Amino acid sequence: MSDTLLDVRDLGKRFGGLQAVDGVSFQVRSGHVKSIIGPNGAGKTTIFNMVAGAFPPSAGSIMFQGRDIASMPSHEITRLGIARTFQNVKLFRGMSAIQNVMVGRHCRTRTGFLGAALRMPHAISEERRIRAAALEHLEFVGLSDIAATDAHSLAFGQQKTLEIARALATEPKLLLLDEPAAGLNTRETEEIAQLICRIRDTGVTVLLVEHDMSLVMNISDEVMVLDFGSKLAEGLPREVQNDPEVIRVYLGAEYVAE
Amino acid sequence: MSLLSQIIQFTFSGLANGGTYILVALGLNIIYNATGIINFAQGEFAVFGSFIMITLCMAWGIPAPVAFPITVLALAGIGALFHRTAIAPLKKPSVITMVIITIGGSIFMRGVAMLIWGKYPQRLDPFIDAPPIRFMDAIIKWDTLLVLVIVALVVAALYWFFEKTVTGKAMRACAENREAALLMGINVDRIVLLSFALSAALGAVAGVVYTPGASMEYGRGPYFGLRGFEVAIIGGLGNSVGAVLAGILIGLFETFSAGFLSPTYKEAITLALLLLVLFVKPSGILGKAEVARLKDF
Amino acid sequence: MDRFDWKPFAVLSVLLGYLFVFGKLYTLMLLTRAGMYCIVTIGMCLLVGYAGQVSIGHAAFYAIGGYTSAILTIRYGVPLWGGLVCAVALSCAVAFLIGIPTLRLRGHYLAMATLGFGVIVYSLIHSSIEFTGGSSGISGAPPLTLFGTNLAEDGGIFYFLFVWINVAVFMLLAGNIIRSRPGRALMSIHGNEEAANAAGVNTSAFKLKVFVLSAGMAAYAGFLYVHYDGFIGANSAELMLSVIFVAMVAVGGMANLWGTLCATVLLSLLPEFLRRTQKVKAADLPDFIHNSLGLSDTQIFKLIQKFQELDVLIYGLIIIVFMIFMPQGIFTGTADMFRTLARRVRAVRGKRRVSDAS
Amino acid sequence: MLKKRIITLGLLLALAAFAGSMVGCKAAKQAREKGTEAAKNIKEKVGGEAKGEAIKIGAIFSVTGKASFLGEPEKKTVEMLEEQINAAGGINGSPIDVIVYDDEGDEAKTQELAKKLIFEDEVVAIIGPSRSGNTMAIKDFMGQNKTVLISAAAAEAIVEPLNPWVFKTPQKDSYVARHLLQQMQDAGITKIAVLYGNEAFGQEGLKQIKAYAADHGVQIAAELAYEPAATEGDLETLLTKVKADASLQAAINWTILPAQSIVPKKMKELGIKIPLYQSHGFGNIKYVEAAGDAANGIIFAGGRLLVAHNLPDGDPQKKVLVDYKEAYESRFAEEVSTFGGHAYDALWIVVNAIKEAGTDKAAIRDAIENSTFIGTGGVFKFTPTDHNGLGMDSLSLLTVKNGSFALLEQ
Repeated sequence: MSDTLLDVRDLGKRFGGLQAVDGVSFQVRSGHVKSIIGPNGAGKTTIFNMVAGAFPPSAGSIMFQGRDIASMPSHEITRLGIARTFQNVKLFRGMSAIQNVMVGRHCRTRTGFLGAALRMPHAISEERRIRAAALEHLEFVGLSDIAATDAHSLAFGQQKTLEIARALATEPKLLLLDEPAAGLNTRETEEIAQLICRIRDTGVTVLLVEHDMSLVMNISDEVMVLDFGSKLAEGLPREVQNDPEVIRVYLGAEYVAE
Repeated sequence: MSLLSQIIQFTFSGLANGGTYILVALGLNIIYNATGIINFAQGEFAVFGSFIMITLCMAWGIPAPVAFPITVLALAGIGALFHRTAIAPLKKPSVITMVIITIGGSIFMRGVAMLIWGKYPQRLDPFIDAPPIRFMDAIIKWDTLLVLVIVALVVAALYWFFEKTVTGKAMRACAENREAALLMGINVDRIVLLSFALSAALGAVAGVVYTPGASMEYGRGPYFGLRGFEVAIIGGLGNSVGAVLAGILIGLFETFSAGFLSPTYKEAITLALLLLVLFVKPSGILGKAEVARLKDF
Repeated sequence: MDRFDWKPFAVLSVLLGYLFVFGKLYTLMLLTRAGMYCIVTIGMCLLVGYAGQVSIGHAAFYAIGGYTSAILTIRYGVPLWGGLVCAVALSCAVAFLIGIPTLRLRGHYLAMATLGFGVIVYSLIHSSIEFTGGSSGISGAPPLTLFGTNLAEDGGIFYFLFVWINVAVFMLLAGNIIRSRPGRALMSIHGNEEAANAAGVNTSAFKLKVFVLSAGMAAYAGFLYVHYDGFIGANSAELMLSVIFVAMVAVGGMANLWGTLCATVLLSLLPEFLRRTQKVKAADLPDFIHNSLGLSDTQIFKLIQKFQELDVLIYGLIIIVFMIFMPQGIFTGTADMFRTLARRVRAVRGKRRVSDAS
Repeated sequence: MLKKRIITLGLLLALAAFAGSMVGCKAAKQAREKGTEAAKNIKEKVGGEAKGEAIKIGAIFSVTGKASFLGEPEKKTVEMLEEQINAAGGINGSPIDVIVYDDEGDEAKTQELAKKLIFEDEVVAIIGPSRSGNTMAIKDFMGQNKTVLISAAAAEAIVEPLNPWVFKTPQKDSYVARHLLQQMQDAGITKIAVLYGNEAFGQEGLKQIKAYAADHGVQIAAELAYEPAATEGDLETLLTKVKADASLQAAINWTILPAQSIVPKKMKELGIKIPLYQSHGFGNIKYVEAAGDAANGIIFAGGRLLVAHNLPDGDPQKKVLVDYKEAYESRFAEEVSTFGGHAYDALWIVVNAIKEAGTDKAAIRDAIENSTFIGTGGVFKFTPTDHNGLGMDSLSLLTVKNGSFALLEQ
């Protein structure tokens, strides 16, 4: 139990009349890559949003390193060590690639308005450290050559990678990736897979929502399947792949009958 | 004059004011639904409508029933022109750009109104020149009743337009989901143009119903605009039923607070009401929270 | 890119030095007022341009600053620096209280709420006759003195210098802010609030901070205003002034400090340019105009009057034209224009060379 | 390292520029002073005396903006007078140059323009502004810079407390209030409602009525303010309150806003029968026209300009009033208003003082303080303590008869 990083219990979310997530429980273990899969509208992103603090759950608890983060504001959750990316990329308009990553350093730095305005010595040295760290993260994801380019003029694949770099800059213990391969071609998907593995190798735990099955099955240590807001199956990739219920949901009832 | 007759008197002048606000707010809503823009020049449409009506009736001696439709058509044209010259050339405007540009439009139109109609208030004769109705001690002008009828008719006509006609339905579809409407083959650009024309025409009606027996001056636009915003927001941006209810509410609230409290702080009091609604329920009295979340950018 | 850029400051100091020595007094007075507006708009630029939070009510803070200091120094004999501290503190406190609920709103809702706040403050100032003097305003505020010199003396050339040194300092500080951690936080809020939150930025706190900061700067400008003129009236809280402040930031190109500075100076001088026509008198017009148009003095007077009133109209027009044709702002916009022009010229020359060669 | 050096350099440059400009400023100031001296020398050499050199008089009026109905006739009047005076040979042979600026009713603008007039145009005196608020904005400033200001605005606060450099031509508000209250006392009215526009003029009016009401045995039962932007509906609401109190015997409406025409109309509509009194702000025939029938019977106190032709021939003001009225009306094809008259008086007072004392600012001030002048507003008798110079008799009770102004027959 000691290496359980995230412990979600009976999580539920209701939007008006719609029960988007209904009593889902799962754990993420330190150093693992865990994937959540399921058809569209199964509640994957909703779970992500609750873990990341975008909105509070209607029911249940989310324990991160033994602390309940269920109704914490999202910037505090980020500071505790959970970072995320978005399904449809959300970079900062009008800022360069490196500036985007530098924003990620925000929660690990302290300079305020006064210090910045007066260019206090500590502010200057901190600024230097932020820049160096941001460059390192860009290098890590392989984008150091486009550091000064405006983020919105990057290619789509680069934008997705940049968003991961920004998330990494917050020094997360747990990284939530929301469909990192969506909209990418095979080569780019392969690169993302490698990147995720390298991230895991640095000791960061990854929670992944993804539609691309080969990606999920290749890199996951554990997979959870959602359908209509509740958990359908959970286990090693191979076990889940052979689960008749999962096959029914994914491939249709007739395949099971065969 | 007993308290009761005072209440009756206040109720009627409140309703008459409220009717004008409703029309301005409905105009705001139509443009908001079609484009997501709040048109800060909406009040100027009312001023123009009123002035054109005054010119037609008082200077040219055209009878009111004829002048009225001419005014409305003229304003529809001005609305379309406003869209074509100030709004359409923008590709991907931000909220701030739109706010500034419509404010610029409102300043410009105010300048034009001052140039054409001068700085002194202008008068419009009452539509119905008959002795007013006396009810207890309260005096109710025929024009007030006429205004209420016109407002009710316009609201009904709008309802019919949006529910029953193809164009109206297309406009609603546009409001719901622009991309989808585009895919359905609806000419979104034309719908937006139409919504500006319609909204300006509503502004014209607002200006016309405000003026009989009263007067209009070039600087009144921001006042109409401000009341229109209050009503639109309290009713829930884009929500027509809400606008009607909020219009009545604001009209009455305004008159009663002026009548029984102090008229000096009337402005502050009504605006404080607006702030209260914004802070407690920004989606307005009838709006749904999710709608507000989706619509703001 | 993120390096301190000293060039505009050098240009500014040379320009100011030149104006200070050779500028006409009236020009300096207009520029003094423009400088006060600059202090407001630099704060607004951080709030509206960088953090993306519209406020159509900032004249209220400007007025609160001015009135607070005026009332304290005139009625209660508080020294000037005390007036300054109270003015800025009160304005910041009001901004803090009003900011907490207001800044939860976005887009048009935020615009409407700040507008409502501005109009309420105006109406309170205007109606509280005993306290604020109503529409007669308050006069008799002591002039600003520094090291024993009355800055407002001699029409206020030293005030001009003082205000503009202030502007330069604020430009420097604001520039420092946007080039570092808090500045990036503001820009990230404008870029995408949800993502900013996810990246660890406490967006509501930063919005509130920058709102309070800009309110404090507006109050400081109001303080400078009241001890320059010795007078403050309800006009200083008017809706139109708030609108003009936002327009200045927008015309400057939103997230662009130097653009905002230029736009502020240009837009505050604009009515003055438009007024140049006003000195024309009917009698000054050459006779042939009277004869050829067959108009009487009165008619000509009216005609001239009409054209003089065009300034409102032209003001509106300029705002629209800028927003349509230079949405990127006066600075970048002009630079882009020159670049395209240069490219065209080069292209034409290139063609000519080609045709010459053939 | 480089960054640090650049910053230091930039700061040094700024400092240097600052120091340089400080030095430059002194030099420039000296140059300016020398320049004017040189110009004076040249003038003296060329013309012997400064003969033919125009005497500059400044004027600030609200020609556009909310108070344009004040500033417009004032500007026209001043321009007309300038021509007349110059055609008649100017002041002792020197033409006058009246520099008219428009403050748009904005106080900050008034400040700028006053500075411009004093420091750049170097005028010998200023007339205007049109509005009380704008006048108050520069009252202290004029004293600090020792230049005469003759305001065309009414509020008592302009001359009380006294500023040695500030005068005004319109009759005092208190005179108007006392005239009206006296009339009420004579008519046996004891209980009234006061309506007033919530702007400088109206607020000042209320103050004066309150100050003198008790002396005339009049009780103010209701004080009803309305905003400058008040709509017809707002006024209807207010008047409903007047109607609700049956014990009221009269109402005063004190404002310069269009409400002066709306209030009588609404009273007629609501069937309120008590007499309506208005302030001297009603002295513009346009308000009578806008009110239509309802204007008949309104009592107000105003200058005699409005009834110039009806005055008895022995009236000392008659000639001045008729001349001005006819000149103005024939030239501008519109009816004269008392506001233009205030500017008329102001300019003539300055011109007379210059005639007597020359162009020295202090001499002009002293000359005005000891002058008498028969103007449109009345017979002015200025003293060092009375900077308005008018008495109660400068006003008459007027009324509206068949759509035009008439003397109220007692």
